[in-house]
Amino acid sequence: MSKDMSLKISLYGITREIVGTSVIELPAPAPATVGELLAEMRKQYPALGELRSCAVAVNNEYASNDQPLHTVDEIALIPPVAGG
Amino acid sequence: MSKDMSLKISLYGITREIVGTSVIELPAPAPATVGELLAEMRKQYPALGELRSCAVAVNNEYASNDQPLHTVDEIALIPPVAGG
Amino acid sequence: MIPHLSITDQPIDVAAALAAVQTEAAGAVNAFIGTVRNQSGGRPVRRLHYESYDSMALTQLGHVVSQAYEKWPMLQAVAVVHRKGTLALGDVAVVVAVATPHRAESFAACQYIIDTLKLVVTIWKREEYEDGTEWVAAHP
Amino acid sequence: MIPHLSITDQPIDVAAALAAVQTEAAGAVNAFIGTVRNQSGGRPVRRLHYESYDSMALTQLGHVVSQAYEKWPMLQAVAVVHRKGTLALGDVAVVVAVATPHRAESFAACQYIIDTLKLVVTIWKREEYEDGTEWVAAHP
Repeated sequence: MSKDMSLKISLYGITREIVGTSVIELPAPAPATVGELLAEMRKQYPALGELRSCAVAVNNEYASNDQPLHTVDEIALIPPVAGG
Repeated sequence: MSKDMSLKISLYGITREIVGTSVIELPAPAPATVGELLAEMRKQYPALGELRSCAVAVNNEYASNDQPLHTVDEIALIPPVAGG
Repeated sequence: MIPHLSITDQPIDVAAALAAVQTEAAGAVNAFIGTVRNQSGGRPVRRLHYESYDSMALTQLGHVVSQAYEKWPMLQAVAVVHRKGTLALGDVAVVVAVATPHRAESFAACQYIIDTLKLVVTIWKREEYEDGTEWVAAHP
Repeated sequence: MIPHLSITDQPIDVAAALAAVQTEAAGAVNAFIGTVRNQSGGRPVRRLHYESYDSMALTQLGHVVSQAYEKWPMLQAVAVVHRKGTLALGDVAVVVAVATPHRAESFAACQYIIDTLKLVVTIWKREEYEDGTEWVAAHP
């Protein structure tokens, strides 16, 4: 896994409000895995750590912490959902 | 309980078909209780005994065998229901 | 709230039954809609006929709904409409709709009402097949 | 039968969702309709806003419905429509409708779908009160 890449992260709901934008770009060297991405985002935006949960989605699927990330992936932070 | 009375019995569904009419009148001396009525009807119409069940309703409520019957009561035979 | 209970020989207006229970206080509506199936126990059905002893059916339906209100005090509204007469395949035979503030109770109360209705409400079903008719559930 | 799944910013046509699942092969339709309540945890609600990550919401909804088809092989049809955008009190937020040949399974499958939808589908709710707004369930 190369870290010589940038990542675009889509933000929804309260994470969009916390970060202040609906898409954030992390320049190279970007986090290589979901776990690293979450750690990096929580470092930059401590309010994310106060949420009940914050998952990461990769290409429309919930991703585990060890899942690698690629520039072409559609990546999103997923705060607690509340549909229905 | 006097038996010097007649009773009108309403018939629905398969009991109407078995008896051949939608109301049957039992002249005095009529059955004095629900249990006696059922026994009398089954004697006159043995096919009623072949049903899965046959209840008696008095004034729109299911009645027990020992309930007395009066001329003014609205009485009906209730074969197995199948609504819904 | 007075429950909306009726037995009708006209086609059932499902939307009206749903509208009858919707309130701003109840976030959850559950509805059961029973329609005429094209088969019964593997036997093709052409159409069916419901016969109703109306006054007793409505009395018993009232009891069923009262029992539901006792079991689920949060119930906000109930509507039950049952069709009678001759129905074609696909026609709506019965609609039960309930409204509650919370979701789980809407499912439980609706299911209780339709299950109990089928046991006590004085409506009889005669199915019509290619080769005859039968009063459903009449014989063991 | 392909399930009818959608997320829309237009008012939900409940009758259309019900019609989408009705077939002559399925005698039982169960529908859950979620509407906007006038209060939340005792706090008066003025209106609410749903935000959706549509592509993921539809992907996850597809998974939920596939799981339901696996659990209840008798399932004949499923429709799920979720509203997004700004909703007034009483507006329909979600409809789940399922059709099965028999009754009990229609209740179970419908409840499974709405319960699971609420856990995994990427839609967020912001409630608006007299004195502010809140993202529902966001914080412990």
